[in-house]
Amino acid sequence: MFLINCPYCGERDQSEFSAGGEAHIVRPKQPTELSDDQWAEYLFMRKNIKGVQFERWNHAHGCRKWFNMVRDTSNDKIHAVYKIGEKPPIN
Amino acid sequence: MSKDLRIINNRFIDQTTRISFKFDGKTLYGFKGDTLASALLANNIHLVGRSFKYHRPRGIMACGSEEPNAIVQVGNDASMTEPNTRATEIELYEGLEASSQNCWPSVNFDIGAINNFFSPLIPAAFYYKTFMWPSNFWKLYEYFIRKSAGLGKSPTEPDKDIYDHRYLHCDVLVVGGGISGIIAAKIAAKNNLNTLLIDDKNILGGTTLFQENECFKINNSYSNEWLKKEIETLKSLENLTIKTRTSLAAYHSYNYLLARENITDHLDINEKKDKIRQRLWKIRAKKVIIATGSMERPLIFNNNDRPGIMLSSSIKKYIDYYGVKCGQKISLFTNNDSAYETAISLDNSGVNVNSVVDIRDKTNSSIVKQAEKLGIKIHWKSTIVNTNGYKKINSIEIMKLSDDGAAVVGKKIKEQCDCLGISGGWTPRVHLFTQSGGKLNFRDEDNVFLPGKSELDQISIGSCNGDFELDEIIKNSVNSTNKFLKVNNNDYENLEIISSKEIHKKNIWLLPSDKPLGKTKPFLDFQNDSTANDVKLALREGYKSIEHVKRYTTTGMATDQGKLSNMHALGIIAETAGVKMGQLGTTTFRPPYTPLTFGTIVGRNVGEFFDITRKTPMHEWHIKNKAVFENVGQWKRAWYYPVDNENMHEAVQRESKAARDSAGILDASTLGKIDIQGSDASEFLNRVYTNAWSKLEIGKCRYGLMLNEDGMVYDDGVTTRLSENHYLMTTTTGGAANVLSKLEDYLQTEWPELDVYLTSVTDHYGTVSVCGPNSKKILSKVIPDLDLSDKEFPHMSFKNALIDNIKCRVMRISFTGEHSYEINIQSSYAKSVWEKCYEAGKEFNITPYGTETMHLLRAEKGFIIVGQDTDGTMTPVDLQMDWIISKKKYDFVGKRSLYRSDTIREDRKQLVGLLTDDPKEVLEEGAQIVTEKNKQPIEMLGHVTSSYFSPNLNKSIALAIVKNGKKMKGKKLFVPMENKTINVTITDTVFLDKENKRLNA
Amino acid sequence: MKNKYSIFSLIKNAFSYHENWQRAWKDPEPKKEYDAIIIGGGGHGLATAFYLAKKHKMTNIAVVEKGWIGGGNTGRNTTIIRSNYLWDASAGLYDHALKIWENLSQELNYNVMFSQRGVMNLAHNLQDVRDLKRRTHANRLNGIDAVWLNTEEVKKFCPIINTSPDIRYPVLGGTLQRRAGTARHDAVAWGYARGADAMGVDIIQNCEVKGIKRNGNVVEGIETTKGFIKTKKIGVVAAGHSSVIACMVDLKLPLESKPLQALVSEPVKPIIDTVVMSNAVHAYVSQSDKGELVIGAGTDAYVSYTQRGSHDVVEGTLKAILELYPIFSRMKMLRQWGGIVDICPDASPIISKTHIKGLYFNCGWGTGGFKATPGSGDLFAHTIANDEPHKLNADFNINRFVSGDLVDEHGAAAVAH
Amino acid sequence: MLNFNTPIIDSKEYSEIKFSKVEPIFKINLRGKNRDFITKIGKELSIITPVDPNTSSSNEKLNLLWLSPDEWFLYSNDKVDIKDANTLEDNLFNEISKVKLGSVTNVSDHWIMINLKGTKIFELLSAGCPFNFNNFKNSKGAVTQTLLNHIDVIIHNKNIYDLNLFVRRSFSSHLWSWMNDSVRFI
Repeated sequence: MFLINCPYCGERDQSEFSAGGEAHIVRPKQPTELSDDQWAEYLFMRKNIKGVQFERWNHAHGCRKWFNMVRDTSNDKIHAVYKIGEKPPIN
Repeated sequence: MSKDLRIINNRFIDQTTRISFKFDGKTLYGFKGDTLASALLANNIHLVGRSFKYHRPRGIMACGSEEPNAIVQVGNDASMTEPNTRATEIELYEGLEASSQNCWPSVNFDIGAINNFFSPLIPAAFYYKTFMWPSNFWKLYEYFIRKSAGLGKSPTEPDKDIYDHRYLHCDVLVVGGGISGIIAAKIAAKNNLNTLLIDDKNILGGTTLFQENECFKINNSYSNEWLKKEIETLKSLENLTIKTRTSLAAYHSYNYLLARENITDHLDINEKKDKIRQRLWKIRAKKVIIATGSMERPLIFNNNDRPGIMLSSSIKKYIDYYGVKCGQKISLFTNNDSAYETAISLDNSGVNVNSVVDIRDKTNSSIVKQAEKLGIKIHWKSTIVNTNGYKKINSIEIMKLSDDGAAVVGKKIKEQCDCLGISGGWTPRVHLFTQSGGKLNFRDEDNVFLPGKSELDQISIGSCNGDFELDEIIKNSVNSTNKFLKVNNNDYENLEIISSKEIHKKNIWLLPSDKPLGKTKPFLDFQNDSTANDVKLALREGYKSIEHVKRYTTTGMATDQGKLSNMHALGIIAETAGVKMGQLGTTTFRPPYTPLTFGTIVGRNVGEFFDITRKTPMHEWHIKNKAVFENVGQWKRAWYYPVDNENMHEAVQRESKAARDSAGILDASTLGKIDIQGSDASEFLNRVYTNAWSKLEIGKCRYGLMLNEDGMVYDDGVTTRLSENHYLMTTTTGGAANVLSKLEDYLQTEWPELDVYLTSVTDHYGTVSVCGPNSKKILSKVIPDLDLSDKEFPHMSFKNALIDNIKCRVMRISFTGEHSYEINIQSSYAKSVWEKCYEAGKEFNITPYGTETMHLLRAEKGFIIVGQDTDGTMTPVDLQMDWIISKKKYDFVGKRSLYRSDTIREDRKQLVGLLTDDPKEVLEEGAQIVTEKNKQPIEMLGHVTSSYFSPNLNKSIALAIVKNGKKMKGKKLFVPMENKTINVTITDTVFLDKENKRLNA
Repeated sequence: MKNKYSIFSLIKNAFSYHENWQRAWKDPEPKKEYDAIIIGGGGHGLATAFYLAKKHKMTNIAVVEKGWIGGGNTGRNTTIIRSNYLWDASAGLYDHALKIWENLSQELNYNVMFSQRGVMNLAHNLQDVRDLKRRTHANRLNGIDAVWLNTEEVKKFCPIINTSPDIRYPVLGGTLQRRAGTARHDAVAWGYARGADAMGVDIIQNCEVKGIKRNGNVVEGIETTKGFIKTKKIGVVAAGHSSVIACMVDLKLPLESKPLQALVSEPVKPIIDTVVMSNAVHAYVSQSDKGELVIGAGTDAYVSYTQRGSHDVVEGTLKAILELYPIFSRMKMLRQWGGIVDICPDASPIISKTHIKGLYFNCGWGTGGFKATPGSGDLFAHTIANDEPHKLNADFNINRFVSGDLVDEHGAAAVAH
Repeated sequence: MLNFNTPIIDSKEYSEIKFSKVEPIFKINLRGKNRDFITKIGKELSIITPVDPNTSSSNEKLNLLWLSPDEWFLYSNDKVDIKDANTLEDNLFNEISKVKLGSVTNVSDHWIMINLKGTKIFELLSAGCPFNFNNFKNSKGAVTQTLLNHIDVIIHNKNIYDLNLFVRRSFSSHLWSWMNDSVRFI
């Protein structure tokens, strides 16, 4: 069980959180302008990185805030968490 | 018990309290403090089980969790019996009943032993090479294989015991209460760190506790006496919690650890009742100190598995701790110094030690000198080439080793004995360290894997970190702990430590015999019966990687998880393959460290607490009125209300009729309700629903459909505009939580610019839904001062009202097609309002109806239920609900997906109505629909999603999704059942009151 | 040709103390060039190679494996085999596999212990009943054996299930496929490896792929830890690591690799002789021939390549096991482990060409890949050999995620094993 | 007159632990982002709006709990007359929601409040709650939202060994019986 540092509430047990997948996939502002391929890219295609990945988490059973996490998927080490809209502290 | 095997030794067991127990039906006696194993040995019982494959006689070999052989069935009560329990870990208690496993009719005479005779035919993995003919016979072969496999027996009745969980957060967790763990815990606690020390034994101290030997002294007293004082001071420290009988089961990432505390297993049978049997501690530690010690290795030689062959250190513990002699004429076999400690202990206790067989050329460490002084005979540079005795060892055959150790030379000496202690050196218990993801390093001089790099805040100290000598153990434990905790404890400075030093080391993984290897049985994994030959066979056949060898030979996969066998297996693999063990690496140790009872892992999440039960404010009323309940998610919803002996069908027919003919009342409290406020509320709704909301007047309600971004229907419900910037959204019962978090997600991450706030009010309101032609009359009685005229209060609108000056919201909306009202009031008053409506409705025969009737009524009107009539592959267009997709809106969630090449296809599966040719015939929900009779396989056009007998139309009706159904109205199709085919016709989805007259009736 | 395995060969070898068994497969160094290379030495990859050689006579091919063959999900799954899937496409795919399973031991001359002890899926709420009945009917019409059992029949078929109406989510019935069952996972990998090796296929272990060389839009070979290997056709069967390989050619797949955990109990005498699955309460259990209860747990929601999952998942699974089998409370967990499962949004696999010439992907099997091993290998071999999908895997192309023509098995098999 | 029903109808006393059902008090959920909102509720309620995570502020009548950067939870100490409750709710609504400063939502019956007293209450919580109470238990006024026996709860550390626990009404009877079952093993 991870120990996740919610950027708002502090360190909490993983069971209070829910994972939201890859981060920084912005919903297209003008979907109708997109080709089927471009739309599929947004809907389904994922980097699914082995290594340092940027992802979304939600403190579902706490403050209910979504935030971003930098985590190494090859060893589950969490490098950083940051609020939605903030720049990633690492890149 | 046979007296001559007990010596007076009251230090750790209470030889004044006799305890009676049963083994294989025979009543025996032991003392308080004994384990089952020590008590059996005291009764001169070594043979306790049969091996897995060859059913060879096997005896007690060790004294702890590494025991491979002495695994027994405890208890014979169908609900309380426990299979595969280690006799070495069972503390003896009054009333204990245990029996040997995997043997029939008895451990002394076991039919299965015939396998041993056939053993040449059944080498490792033989089963992959045979049982293939005739091809359909595997089922039969398997039946017999399954019968002969397996060890103990599963209980056949539910467990009566209770298990529990506890979360615990500490600064420092110390695992292992041996000398290093005690030192570490003391240092941590004395520095005001909130510390937890756990040990799986019933008392602290580890092996030093009974180490009373001239060669191991601290400040001039025996190491055990020094340690006892340490333990005393430990008990007085306040930041320290000590838990004995608590074993670390799993070490997960982020220093999350699971420990099992045994609370009642050692208690007398009649003291166990109504107590927690085992508690699982879920520990979150800032820092972890592993001090789990090490295990003695066996030696691998021909017939090294006979009862009476034991680990040398275990023989020492049985005599020094339990006061039990494992034999009268004991021989020892070793490649290192520790066997001499055993020899000395035995000698001190007056047990005759035949000799020590030592594979080393000669050594003169102080401990060996002491043994020689005592006149103990030593066979240097020798090995045991064979052992004799079927159910108990009776002699060993000794030969000299060649200089390279690869062969034996000279003549064979036979030596009588009734017990053989073997010592192949020591293996650090690095299991927890590797579980936590740490990497191991290999130390060549004594062939051990040691903790290396770790991502976590942890260290290993003591012999689990490769320190095997008293002075090193203390010195390094202190230094590492100080460094690790960044403290400077000086309690242990200038201790005067005497410790015998091992000078010569020699290791031979597979000891030679005078017979060719093929003719010998040098066992590696005693429980799974895999020998060195099996490992070599695997390598010969190309199963090279450790994991392949392990899986092919099953070495290390028994209930001891290879604690004793892994190192030798690796050694022999490395030797045979000619690689260094360091490069070979090791197999991964997986949790749990020792097998963990399911009940302990589950704790009290059983029965009533298996899952949460959610109840509506009217729940008690439903119970009083005999409602049958349906599980909807975690909710209990009234399903139907049988009167007298009605079955479900009868009840539902009655309820449905009453609702249309006069009045019905439904508990709709479970629907999700979300309070939406903010200046952008309307814009928000425009984005999350498919239809337009900006123009919805204040006080009006509107049905909305919500899609996933993939364009598929996700949820639906009625949303009401309470004021300019204030809406109340309702969702499906099952969807409530997901919809709210999905909406929050969009607000927080995609549209932070929107000024909108969401608050769940699902539980705040109870919802009473009154429907039917008389609903208006009933409501006017309940809320007299509310103008219910169609003009003032038309369909799809809402009013604020007061019932006995409790605020409530009344919506005039309908899921049944009837004239109906929903009263939303604070939950605390909902039951009361429900009763009020029920009273007021009595004169109109108001009838409470449940979810089944609700489903039937809405089906008559062709209203969908998301999740029943949709399955995540249906678009609004597929549902023939094109009308609800706003053409004007530029975008909404899921819109783009509706225009993909597949989603715009004309011939997708679409929602239609179905009528059976025989109006009495009710279709089965889930039944498939085809174009032709009696053909198979055949393309399926779709399936029946909802189906009922409508009492109001007096015929069977159904909703279905059918390929290209839109264009097929009037078409005849077939529903093939197992035994018959039903003729159906595709119709419109609305079966009743197409003109919606009843809404205003 | 390899010596045949049989009771006779066992007897014969017994006389020479089993000193003369042949190697099941050699460990060759890679050649400079192959006609095709399979990346990934799991069951699917080895089966692909086997059928390429056997059916399509492509014997100058290699399987390259980063670690040891069968060490990924093949050696980590709960070995459930069934074909009672909802959609026609899935039913076709999985039943094709099941038919091969039925004679696989003979085809490979390696006993994979395919045991048709039946797989039963339980329903615990009304929607479960609708969904499972829908599946049962669909299976029947697809020619796949499936019967609906009411609660009493469920109890009769597997007496140790707690079918009391008073439990939190009572058993309302179930669907049974008798032809379904389990097999010995390691034997599948080893049997295919031995068979492929016998036809000349090179099985190269401890050989990690570092890159894929392309000329424009055409593959030319792979860079590995054992050097460059030339080839015109590359079949990627890397399961959890598919995205890692795809990344080498800047290809994004609709996959997420998540931890899936499983566990076994200590071995006991036979107590359950079938496979019971319950999606609603997340309990999947069977008993191995060795006597261990084999229990499949769920997946975690996050991406991870660590082969470890969270304890809550294991606790949740055993909670469900004890709800349905209260008699197992005193059984002990012997071992728990995790695999990395690559999951598609529609819970169906991808067996497909890509826009890159000569590059093929077989992935997205999620939690249910083992049962498909022989069929997957056969169809993927066909796709590679003909540069054209077989009709049975035509629907499982990558393009479905663009068109929206998904094979959505979520309703039917959210956590199927 | 409508009568009042609550799913938890009794109080339970054990050695060193006491659970009490609580008189109907009123509870309001407040949401808003900007400064004006924060100052406005402070003014309306004559209470300092807690802006630090996991904290609260109280006066003799009211408690205001931080739930998230844009969400607060207000509850009264004692039973409040329904009329006063309505007026207070309406005032807040008009002063905040109407003027687009944020949202004001009555959640009096959404949450059930259970009071826990006694020196063993944290052991009870640790039987089903992953939250680390080591510091929490000594800091008066601390607030946490977490899980207890898999159920969402808000816990307000009113006083030393005196907690107010809030649970959604539909979950409350289940949690209540779990708590009473758990006490047996403390």
